[in-house]
Amino acid sequence: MSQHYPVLLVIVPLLSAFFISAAGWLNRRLCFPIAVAALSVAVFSSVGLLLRVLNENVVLYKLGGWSPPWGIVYSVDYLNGLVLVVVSVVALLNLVATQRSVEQEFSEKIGAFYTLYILFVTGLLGIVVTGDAFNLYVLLEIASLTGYGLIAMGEARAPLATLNYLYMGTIGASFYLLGIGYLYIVTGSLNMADISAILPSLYHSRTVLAAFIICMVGVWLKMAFFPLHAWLPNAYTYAPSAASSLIAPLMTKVMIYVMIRLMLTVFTPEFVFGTLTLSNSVVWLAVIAIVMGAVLALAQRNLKKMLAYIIVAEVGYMVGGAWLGNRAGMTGAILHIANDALMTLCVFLVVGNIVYKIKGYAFDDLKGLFRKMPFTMGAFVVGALSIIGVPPTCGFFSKWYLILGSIQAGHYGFMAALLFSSLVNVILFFRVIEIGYYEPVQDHEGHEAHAERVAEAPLSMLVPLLIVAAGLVVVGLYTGDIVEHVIEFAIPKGIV
Amino acid sequence: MSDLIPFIVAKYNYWIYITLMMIGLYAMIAKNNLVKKIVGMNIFQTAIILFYVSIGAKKGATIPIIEHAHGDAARGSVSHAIEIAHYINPLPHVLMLTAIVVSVATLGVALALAIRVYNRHKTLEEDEIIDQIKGI
Amino acid sequence: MRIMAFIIVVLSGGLLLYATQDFPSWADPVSPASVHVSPHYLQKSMEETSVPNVVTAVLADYRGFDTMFETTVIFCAGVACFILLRILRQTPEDRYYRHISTGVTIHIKDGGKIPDKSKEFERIDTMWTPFDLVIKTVCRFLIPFIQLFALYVIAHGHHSPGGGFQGGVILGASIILLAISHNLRTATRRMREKLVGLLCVTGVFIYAGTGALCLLMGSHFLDYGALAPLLHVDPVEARSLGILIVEIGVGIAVMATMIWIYNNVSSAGKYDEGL
Amino acid sequence: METITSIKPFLAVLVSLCVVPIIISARSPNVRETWTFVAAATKFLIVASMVPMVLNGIEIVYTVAEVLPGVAIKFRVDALGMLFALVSSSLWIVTSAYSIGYMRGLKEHSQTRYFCFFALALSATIGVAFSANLLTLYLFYEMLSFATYPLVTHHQDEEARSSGRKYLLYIVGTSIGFVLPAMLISYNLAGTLEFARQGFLAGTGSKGLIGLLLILLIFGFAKAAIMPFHSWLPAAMVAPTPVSALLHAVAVVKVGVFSIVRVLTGVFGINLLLSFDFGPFIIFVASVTILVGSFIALTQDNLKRLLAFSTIAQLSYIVLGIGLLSPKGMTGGMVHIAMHAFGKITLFFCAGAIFVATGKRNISEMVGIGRRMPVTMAAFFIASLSIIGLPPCGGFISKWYLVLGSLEAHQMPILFVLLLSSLLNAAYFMPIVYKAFFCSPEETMFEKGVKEAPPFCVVPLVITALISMVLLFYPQPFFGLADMMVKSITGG
Repeated sequence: MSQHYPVLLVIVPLLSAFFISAAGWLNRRLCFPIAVAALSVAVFSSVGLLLRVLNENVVLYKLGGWSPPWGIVYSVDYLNGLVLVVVSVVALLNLVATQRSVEQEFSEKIGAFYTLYILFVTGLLGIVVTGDAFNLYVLLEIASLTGYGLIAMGEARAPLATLNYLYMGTIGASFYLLGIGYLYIVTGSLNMADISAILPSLYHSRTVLAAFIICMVGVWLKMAFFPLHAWLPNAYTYAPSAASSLIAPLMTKVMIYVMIRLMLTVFTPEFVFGTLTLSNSVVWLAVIAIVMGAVLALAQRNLKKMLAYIIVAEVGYMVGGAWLGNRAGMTGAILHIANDALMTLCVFLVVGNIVYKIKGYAFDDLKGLFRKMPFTMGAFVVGALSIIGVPPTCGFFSKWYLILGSIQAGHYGFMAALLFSSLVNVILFFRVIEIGYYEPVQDHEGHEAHAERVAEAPLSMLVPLLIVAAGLVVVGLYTGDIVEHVIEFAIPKGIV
Repeated sequence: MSDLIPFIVAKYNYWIYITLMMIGLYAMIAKNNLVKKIVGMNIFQTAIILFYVSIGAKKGATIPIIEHAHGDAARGSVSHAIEIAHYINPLPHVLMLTAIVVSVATLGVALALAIRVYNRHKTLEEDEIIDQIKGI
Repeated sequence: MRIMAFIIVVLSGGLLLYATQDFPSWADPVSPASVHVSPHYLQKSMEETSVPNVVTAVLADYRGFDTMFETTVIFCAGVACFILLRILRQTPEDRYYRHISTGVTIHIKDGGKIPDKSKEFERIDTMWTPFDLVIKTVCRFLIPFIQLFALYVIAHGHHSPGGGFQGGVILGASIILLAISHNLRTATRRMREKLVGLLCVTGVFIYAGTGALCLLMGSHFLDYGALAPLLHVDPVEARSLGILIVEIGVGIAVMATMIWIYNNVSSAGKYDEGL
Repeated sequence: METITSIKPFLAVLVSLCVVPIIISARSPNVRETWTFVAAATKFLIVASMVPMVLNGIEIVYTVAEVLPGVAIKFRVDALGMLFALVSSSLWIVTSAYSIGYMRGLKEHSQTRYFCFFALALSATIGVAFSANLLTLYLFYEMLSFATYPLVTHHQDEEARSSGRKYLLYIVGTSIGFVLPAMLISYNLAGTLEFARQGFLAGTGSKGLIGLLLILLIFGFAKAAIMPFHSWLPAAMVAPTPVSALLHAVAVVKVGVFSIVRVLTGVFGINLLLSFDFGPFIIFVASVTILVGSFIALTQDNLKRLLAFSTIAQLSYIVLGIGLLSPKGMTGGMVHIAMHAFGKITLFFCAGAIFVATGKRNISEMVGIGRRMPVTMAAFFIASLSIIGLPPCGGFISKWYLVLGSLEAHQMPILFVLLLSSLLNAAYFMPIVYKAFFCSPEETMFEKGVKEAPPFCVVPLVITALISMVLLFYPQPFFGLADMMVKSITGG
């Protein structure tokens, strides 16, 4: 069975999506258990796959039995082995945690919602696992379309935000497709490994350069890299809470993975850091992204939008780290994919719990929450500390590598930006914490209500949240192992 | 100058796709009406399809359906007889079948979203919608 | 906005033009794209899959995995349109009925209704316009032929241009034509919403399930050769049949999704008389 | 030097961490406070049980987890760390008793939260004391910052809010803005963060770079309240008095100073500082803080604020001692960690006891209080003698060694600084004591009769005052530990 892990990872959720969809028409109560079962299989196979990768370095799976480059191949190495685990675990935790809020928000269309949810996860897993550049595009579109559907189900302003997301996302995906076309026209291949084997003789071709730039712009659009971020804040803010806590941690992170995959595997580091002289400018773009993300987050008056802008800054972290062109920076970027997914999940789940109980997420709605929801807010504090970068939470360790990378690359602007954003995060989160901590609860007429009673979210929402919060610390403590046994091998030897 | 004309002629398919693509891109950014943007998006995607399909072309070749391939007798010998220059490259066509489907799917979702936006704001002009939102 | 758009267009257009200089000329038979991977398909498809139409062979077999997700994309779009637009629980509202033979309109308040099966009345909305008799008749005459052609296109995809997508779209178009020439209610009476939704799932499931069946038979996912023992043919023939099976799945899925999307978009999720 | 592996230092950190869930779930205040006591006593016993080993020259090492390749969360107990851990863990017991008296006396709200975070803060303090590398130190330093935030802002009113902001801004701002980059730059230079006897940065960087790191690290540990990063400390005095006492006289500020001492000796190394001649710079920074802090203290009327400024000045004595880079000076600085802790905590206890008994905060309202609360004010007097540096109190030893050290280092202006600051100390403490006891009956603001604070408040402050006195005659084991540390880092 273990030889089929790579495909089971994608196929089981896919097939279950069909069952869920059918169950949506026939018996709605079955939707959730099927989804949980499917994602559990996905988690199981992704972990199994990572363990196999630790022994075998690369796991290949030939779909349809055709060898590459003629057929499509799934190729799992250290890099995507790690990301697969992250994606499947985050998706499962979020699924369990948001069961109640999905019931609250979509009683009628629960089947369609879970179908889209599972298909979204399928799309992301497929993007990560594939070794074929075009297959990636198809899965990307699955993830995007389902994402549009999920986001647009939110508040009244969600459809417009989603439509803007759709325009930008379509341009991004189309750019990626065009870039792959450019590669195809000069190499004749769509298999990533095959392309990178053919490319060295073409490093100075204008087409390859253009293909690279177009692919990068496309991927940046999808990951909301400043200044291409305009779609993100509204889309994530107005999305239903179950969707935003799924999409916010995963979509941008998977796109970062795609960028790193393109840089490391398809175009190879020799081309990206050797032939091209772009890295410095891109890191400066990342600096601007971080600073602007932080500053714009400061201007927000509601929690979800603030978090959305923090994501914009975090994207800057990872892009900058990847483009520093040294081992520490790349390690930081890859580590941050995992860490940021977890901490974003943590804070968005908190928002989900708050929305479930309070029906609002503006700063004014948060008054007195420490009394009302102590455990939720405790998890929020842990998530906040991780985003700020306080040891021993995992956010500190990825920041460690990013800063180390910037020092080694002599790029002090990036270091300053990272520190600046950490400090701004302190202000951002403690502003929220202050509201929850000092100000008395107010009922809807603005009178001080009886605040002393604890009114926590239900256990099914709380337990996964607390697991995630504890996970932030545990992952932080195991950073050394993750780096030494996984990430170290995920980065090609060419990068020192 | 004498080189330029053959250069332009030899790659005319690319000029056409670039022109189309830029028309689409311009419409997506500059147009105020949401449906016009969707139209621009479709032009944009069609341009890429055109680009891919034109990659597959070969001078003097025909559609990639192997001739005289029917019946069991033909099967053994056919592999020797196939001259690849006779058939155009099938791969871009396969890819574009996918891309067309994707673009149709995106179009469907985009229109559904536009309907939702219209239901709420009773207009599809972006500036009017923004005025409404700011007014609230 | 226009100036910004212009700048972006000039920049990206410039980049594309710059890159074009290194492109091979149009229809160059020795361009890299034509010599690296694709020759294998042209030369081997017949002996490996027994499908003369190389596009079909690549689509449903060599890159069959892509195609499965392509079908899933369509399915996603269908579900997304449904979840976005469909209004499932409509508040009881006033209904209008038209007596077909006399043209008298009846207005019933507060959720009362005449049974849908009634032949004498038809339900209308406020914007009712008379059907054009010519269009109605022509379409009624045309639709069976369209459907027949669609089935041909699906079935004959191995040997001529065609396949599941094309056939499925044509099949879907026939129902959509019915909805346009008559009205949406007429079409949904033929194809109930639930049926469409389930067909949609079934179609994609046939594809993915075939792949999973190959997996269960002990081979790779979508390796149709593994189906040979089930179908009692040799592995190459099994590939050809496997392609046919998934093409049928694609056809069903595409047809159903097209109808689903049309129904939702044209009636804004209300499933009334539509356009 | 011998090294053994033992889980004891980790246990010492864990004890108060483990007690947190128990405190949260405790049904009654008595159970809760009993557990606090149990944890405090256990912690002290664990720490104390390691003293003999440390005095015999054995280092105790324990690695918790290797969080980054080559950098672990690791504890090492050496003489300096032991000195600090001993001070803070012994004072936790006393403060717990005092907290009970104070919090119950004033019927404060959210006492469970208070005891939880108090325990957390102690964990972090011991963690800092025993950390074997800069990362571990940073970890517990940050943990302490966030654990003390709810304590500082205990009252949850507007004043607490703005003080809390200031507190975080200074403490976290400097640690992220200065310490973090400095730590990474040093890691990049040396490839390790492990504290070494001669400093792990020795022989790695140019003078300019090392100087930059020095500035970043000295000012980065803003808990040491070196000017200009001192103003959080007076602001943090809004906290309940036991918090001010333990955290802002012992744990928090001492953690800052301890970190600076640790960094100067373990990261840079005495020889490196000597060879680049950075001593005068450190001395200058410390002297400015001492003098300015003392002058500001003179102008304060609020007793706790006065004590805060006095603390700012006294902390810099320790930095000054290390900055002298001479054995005697360093010994004086390290011993001052203990001496000042016992003296200052007594003063804070007194301030708190006065507040509990009479509700007065300002010095101008305390005329004649010596007659009302003679025990408290006697303790106050003893402790202020210790702070000023006069016999019969322990403060005399440290100040004496600082004087010797500055002679040894040939830094004559320092003698003047020490003299002036002692005079200033006397000038702001003695009038309080004088007015408390020696005022005419008409001037006194209190009714006749002795009325002390609750015994839970008074007993601890008497104990600490007595210890302050005993320390002059029997300064062990603190003096021995400091002496050992200095010998080991100077190679003597």
